[in-house]
Amino acid sequence: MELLGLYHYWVFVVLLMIGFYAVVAKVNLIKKLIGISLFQAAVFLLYITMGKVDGGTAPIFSGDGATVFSNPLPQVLILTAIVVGISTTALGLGIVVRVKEEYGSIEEHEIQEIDER
Amino acid sequence: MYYAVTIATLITMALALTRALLGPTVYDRVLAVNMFGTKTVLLFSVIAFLAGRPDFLDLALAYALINFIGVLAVLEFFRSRAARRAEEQREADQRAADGPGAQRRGGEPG
Amino acid sequence: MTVVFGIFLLTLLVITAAAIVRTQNLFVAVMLLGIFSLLIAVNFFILDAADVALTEAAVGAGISTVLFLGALALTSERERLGTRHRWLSLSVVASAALVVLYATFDKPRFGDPSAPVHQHVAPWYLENTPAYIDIPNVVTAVLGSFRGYDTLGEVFVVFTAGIGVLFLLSVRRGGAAPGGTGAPGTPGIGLREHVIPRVVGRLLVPFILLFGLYVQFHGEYGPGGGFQAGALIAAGFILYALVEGEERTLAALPQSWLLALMVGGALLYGAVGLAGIVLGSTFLDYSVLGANPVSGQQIGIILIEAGVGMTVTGVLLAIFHAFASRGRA
Amino acid sequence: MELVLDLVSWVLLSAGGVFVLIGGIGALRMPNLYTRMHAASVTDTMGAGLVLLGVMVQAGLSLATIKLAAILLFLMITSPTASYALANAALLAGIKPNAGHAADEVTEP
Repeated sequence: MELLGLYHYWVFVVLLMIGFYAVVAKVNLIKKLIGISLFQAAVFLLYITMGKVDGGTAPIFSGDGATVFSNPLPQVLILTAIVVGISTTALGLGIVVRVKEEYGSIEEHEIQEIDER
Repeated sequence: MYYAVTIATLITMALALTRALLGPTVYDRVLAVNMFGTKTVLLFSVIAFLAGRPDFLDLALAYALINFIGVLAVLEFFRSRAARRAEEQREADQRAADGPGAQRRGGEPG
Repeated sequence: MTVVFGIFLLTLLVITAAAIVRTQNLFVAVMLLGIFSLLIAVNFFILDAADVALTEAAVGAGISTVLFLGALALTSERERLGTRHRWLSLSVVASAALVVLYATFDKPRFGDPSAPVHQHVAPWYLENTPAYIDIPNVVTAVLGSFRGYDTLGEVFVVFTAGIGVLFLLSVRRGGAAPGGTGAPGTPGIGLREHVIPRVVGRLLVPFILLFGLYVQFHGEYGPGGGFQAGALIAAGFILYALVEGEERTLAALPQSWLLALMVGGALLYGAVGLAGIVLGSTFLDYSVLGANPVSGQQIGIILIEAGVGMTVTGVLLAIFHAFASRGRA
Repeated sequence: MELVLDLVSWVLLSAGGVFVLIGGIGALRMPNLYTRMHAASVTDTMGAGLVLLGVMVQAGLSLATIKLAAILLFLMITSPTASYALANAALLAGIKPNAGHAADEVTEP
């Protein structure tokens, strides 16, 4: 049970590393952006996991006398980060679209070859 | 009883995910994504009651309303791709008709 | 029992993520990313983060798939070169993973109420929200008032990203004006010939917009607020654009209005902050806005949430139109 | 009365759960796209309808019931439309309903 308490963190590590691997190993620029999205999602998951309290409920008061609430602060940070994340991903996609128009490719190595010519 | 429904929904989600991973055609994957979306609506509604917070049904309502957009976006993607390919084909035919002097320049790869 | 559900869903999440990275077909990767978003939203909900789950729902189901597909339509659907330096990358990733894994053993157990993160300011927020602001949703209270300065920064990041996309994608391409007439064989987006989706889509749009407004103004009492509402309203307009074509959508909500929404929302937020100074308090202190400090706080939160909603709607729709009009230029 | 309501919702929920599960198995096991689509639409209409009705009976007359009814209504409108749109797209792309396993290379972009 003690180790099961760490399962959420391990999932965070695995997701983080899957995203990291996509960013460093994949050549395609859109795949790299997808990797960044996964990386982001892993960090979101870590924050929300840390905010959870045993037997707690969402930090929204209702009339039914619940007294234990999960931590609202990580939720605030992640809520804004999700919208910021999609905006910055869109910016990245915009850059990729422009790269495709200028170079005719979105594969990193081909772009480097064209640059070296 | 909510637990039984939740477990059934979770198993169905896993099955839908398997279908999405197996394919074999892209339409199977789109089907699986759509199915996954409706299962998420069910899961949200049941868990809201399981946790004793029925005011959180807003989440299920949000998914019920906008899950549809994904499928339409895919449909639009297929439609515009077909239109684009037809256009490219037409241009290629045009160039072929113009004669061998007008070679196809750096076309769309893959 | 809920913990077991959570563990099951997290396992599915890892499988999905691995499949996303493995596939060479970017279209399939985007579809799987949709499933990933649904799964992570359910996880957030199980971890008591209803507001975050609603945000992920609005963004993941409504916006993210559409944007990625728009980018794929403009670039390519396949990875051609796949992976380079596989073993080098794997060893770097594995060593990083070992370091982070080692760190997890010092983390407090999942759900531990005595974890350090629950000792600092969070209990203060939970205890004092009823006295200072008196709204049921503590997340909105922290977002709008206690940490309003952070949120102002986030709104400006969203705003800047939107401006960046507009700069990048409204550059003229090969002499042709973007969004111009285009080639005759490639019409703009719109599923006009599909009657059933068109009718159903048009039927849904008003409900989505109404629900968006509900989320906007109910954010003090339940899950919701400006960020979620902005994404939902943008999703509603995107649905309209998908079924009726982009021109009709731009006729309903012109580009100039979108820019006005983007700028106006950010300015409204800043103006509420400055109003605090003008009325004799500090920046973003809403207590002086109303007859008494509590109602002042509530007025301030409603105003800044409206600003957030305006900016997010404007930015997400402007980004969507930038990608869509690039497709037919 | 309480017992009757519980019993009704119990029956509805378990029937809904069974339909959801059957649809899920069908979506995995059926031989080609159109039959899989058929199985999946069972979960969207019958399964979801019964489960939501069961939860509605539990909720009684409250705001939650109205929200559940709205969810049910939107699901009933959107998921058949989505199935139709998908089937239409697949048919136009040249997947024959009797083709058995469609080859990957033909249809994956």
